[in-house]
Amino acid sequence: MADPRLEVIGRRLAGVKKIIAVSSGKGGVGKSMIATTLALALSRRGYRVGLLDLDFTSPATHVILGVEGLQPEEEKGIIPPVAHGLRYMSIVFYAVDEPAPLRGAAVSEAIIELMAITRWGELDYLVIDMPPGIGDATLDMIRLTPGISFLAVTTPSRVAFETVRKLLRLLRELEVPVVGVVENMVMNPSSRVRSQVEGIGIPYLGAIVFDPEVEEALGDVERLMGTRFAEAVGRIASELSQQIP
Amino acid sequence: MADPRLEVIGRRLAGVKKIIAVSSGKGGVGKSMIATTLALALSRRGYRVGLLDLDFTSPATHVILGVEGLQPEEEKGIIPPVAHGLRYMSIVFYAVDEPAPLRGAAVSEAIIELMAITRWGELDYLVIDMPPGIGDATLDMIRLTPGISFLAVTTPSRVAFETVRKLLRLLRELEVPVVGVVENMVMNPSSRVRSQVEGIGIPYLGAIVFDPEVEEALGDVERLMGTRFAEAVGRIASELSQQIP
Amino acid sequence: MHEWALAEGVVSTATRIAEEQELKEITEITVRIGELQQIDREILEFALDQQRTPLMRNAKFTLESIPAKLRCRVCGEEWRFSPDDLGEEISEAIHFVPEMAHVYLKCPRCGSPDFEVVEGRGVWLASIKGVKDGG
Amino acid sequence: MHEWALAEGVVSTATRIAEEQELKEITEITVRIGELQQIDREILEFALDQQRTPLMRNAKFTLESIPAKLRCRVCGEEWRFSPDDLGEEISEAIHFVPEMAHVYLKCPRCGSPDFEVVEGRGVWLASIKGVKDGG
Ligand SMILES: Nc1ncnc2c1ncn2[C@@H]1O[C@H](COP(=O)(O)OP(=O)(O)O)[C@@H](O)[C@H]1O
Ligand SMILES: Nc1ncnc2c1ncn2[C@@H]1O[C@H](COP(=O)(O)OP(=O)(O)O)[C@@H](O)[C@H]1O
Ligand SMILES: [Mg+2]
Ligand SMILES: [Mg+2]
Ligand SMILES: [Mg+2]
Ligand SMILES: [Mg+2]
Ligand code: NI
Ligand code: NI
Ligand SMILES: [Zn+2]
Ligand SMILES: [Zn+2]
Repeated sequence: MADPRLEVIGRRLAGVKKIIAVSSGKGGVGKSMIATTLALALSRRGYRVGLLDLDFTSPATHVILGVEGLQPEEEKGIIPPVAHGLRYMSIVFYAVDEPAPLRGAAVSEAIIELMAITRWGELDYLVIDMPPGIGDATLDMIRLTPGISFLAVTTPSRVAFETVRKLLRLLRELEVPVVGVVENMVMNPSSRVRSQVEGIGIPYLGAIVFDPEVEEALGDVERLMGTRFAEAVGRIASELSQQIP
Repeated sequence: MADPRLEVIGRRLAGVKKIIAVSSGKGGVGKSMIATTLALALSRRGYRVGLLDLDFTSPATHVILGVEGLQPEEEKGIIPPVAHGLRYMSIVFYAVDEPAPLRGAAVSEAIIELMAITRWGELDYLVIDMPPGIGDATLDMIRLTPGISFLAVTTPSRVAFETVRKLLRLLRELEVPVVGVVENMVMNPSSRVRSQVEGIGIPYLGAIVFDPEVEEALGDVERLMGTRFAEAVGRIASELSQQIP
Repeated sequence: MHEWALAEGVVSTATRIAEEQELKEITEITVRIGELQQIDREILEFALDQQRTPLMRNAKFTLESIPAKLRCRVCGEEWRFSPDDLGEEISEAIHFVPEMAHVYLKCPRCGSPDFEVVEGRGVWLASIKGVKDGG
Repeated sequence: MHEWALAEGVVSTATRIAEEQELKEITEITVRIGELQQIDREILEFALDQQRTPLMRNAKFTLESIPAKLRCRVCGEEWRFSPDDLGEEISEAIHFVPEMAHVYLKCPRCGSPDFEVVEGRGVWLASIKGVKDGG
């Protein structure tokens, strides 16, 4: 018995130039905020951008984007709806706001299903908001999307950076490209994380300040894009888009 | 074929009066900090306390406790080593500081194994530091430990509270007791979370301020227990221990 | 009609396997359809037919339905999935992402969402028959 | 000697099943040992023997070893686990928590830690034989 889904995932992503998985060993470091804002920032720089929320047990990008009532179109697969200029895909289209008690095996199946049926079309960037940790979602994306690269998010905290260091080590061993590390929620600037990141030979993409306005801007994209947070993410977007023009 | 491990888990926990799983739909809300500090606070109030770190892909309690070189003893199973007065069990005893790329199914197996072989002995409290989300670890602990109750951690953020609300809904549907909700990292006091929690009929155990000293106290238990953070957690410990004397 | 996307997978998997086995013609393709996903058989057949490659020009598509069997991890109960009493939206959700079963279905005995799909998930290429190259 | 804890599980599972089947005596208990866990057979046998209940006073314990077969999810490679070249600490880790295999072992072909343990994990109660109550 062969699983026909595995055969078409590559084809679904054939029109996507660059896949960036926003990831961290740790939860709560700002992956969802950064993934969403990065996607928006790239889109506003004229690129065609998709945003895929793969954090099935605690999806957050729909809250950040403030979207409701969106549904994919069904046409030879499913076509992601457009939200604030992004081709957007999230499990909330199906789980609505019910709890999603999914074991890893179910997460894995659901990811494969979505990757097999979603037609992204032509994109310059597909930004993926990953769940925390190194589990089914991370291992599946590495396995199923050979062109993927990772953007790792940490905070200045030692507990956060420790887990990110482990993620980076794993990615290096597997020869998965890492576009760089972002240090988020910085309150007291320090070069500790930067020097550790550079010490292991990975680009440090910048620090993002802790910005109390972020909370108020949840669900309001215009307001979000006016924050200092978005400004900092925008600089990272510019840098990334120079790497891959 | 029968799995002999499932038969003894109940017996391993027979001497434990109360099991508290510190949990959240979300990562980075302070589960590990609160679980560790709560365990220490209960211990200093004279209770016999165990601490079990079940966040296998990003364990953090050993960093918070500042323990190194500990190993369980092997005697008719494994006996957790004592760390700062706590009977302490973590996957880092086996994974050391290597990345642990575990799918959910492997997490589940490892949890069952640890629960089957760890001899906790007599405890007043077993505090469990859970991984984020509603996945294998949460479902297994609900399934395998009928006496478990949950303490849910949120931050004031809407993205955090949304995922906690889903966790609470699931626990209610499954009739799993919830000792209450803790609101962590509060910067601007507000009653929004409190009233929502009380609105769904769950005890609000209190707010913990965002305390910049926490980061400096990582790995230094004496210093940690002197912070405002620990003071707030101590009040929650006192309240909980009145519920279950 | 997202069945098209799954059919596409079946056709390209069959093609790859035929090449590996050096078949010059595929005569039969057997597809197993798990009932959890509530695939529309006719649409799937249509999609398969439309996507035939020259190699499978005359192939017969045989579709087998596999009932969805679920087993509770908490209490051990086994039961069959029946889509009858689900609303339109829930049916749709499970149709696209069968794991949404864990969001909307519960064990009929103990109420847990912690069950396994023992059988009857997904669309599978069960087997192909064909004529060997040079044979 | 954490084998004691696993043996305890075997003995109490056998007891439960014997009660369910209304056996008045257990004559044989067959235990399957996955080699991934590197269980010490003699210690396990000793632990089983020490924990005999009256119901299994004369039971024979049959221990079967199952080689550990691993399969890579990335490249499909299948291989056998061999503990030979692992250090003491790594062996110990896998002995207590077999999933530590994903931390320390890699696919010999592609280097991935993303493999399945197809066979040979854990200690299982394979079967019991006995004499029926009133039989
Ligand atoms: N730079 C920042 N300044 C202030 N708050 C932030 C910042 N980055 C993230 N947050 C907040 O932190 C919390 C966690 O962010 P989130 O993106 O959900 O993390 P993750 O996806 O890693 O779990 C959210 O409440 C979010 O609004
Ligand atoms: N009340 C607090 N004040 C300041 N920092 C905190 C507080 N609670 C937690 N932290 C910090 O927040 C980060 C996440 O905490 P952690 O306990 O690891 O969260 P989780 O276990 O939920 O992922 C850590 O860097 C921790 O030191
Ligand atoms: Mg997130
Ligand atoms: Mg934690
Ligand atoms: Mg439809
Ligand atoms: Mg030993
Ligand atoms: Ni369809
Ligand atoms: Ni042992
Ligand atoms: Zn059940
Ligand atoms: Zn491999």
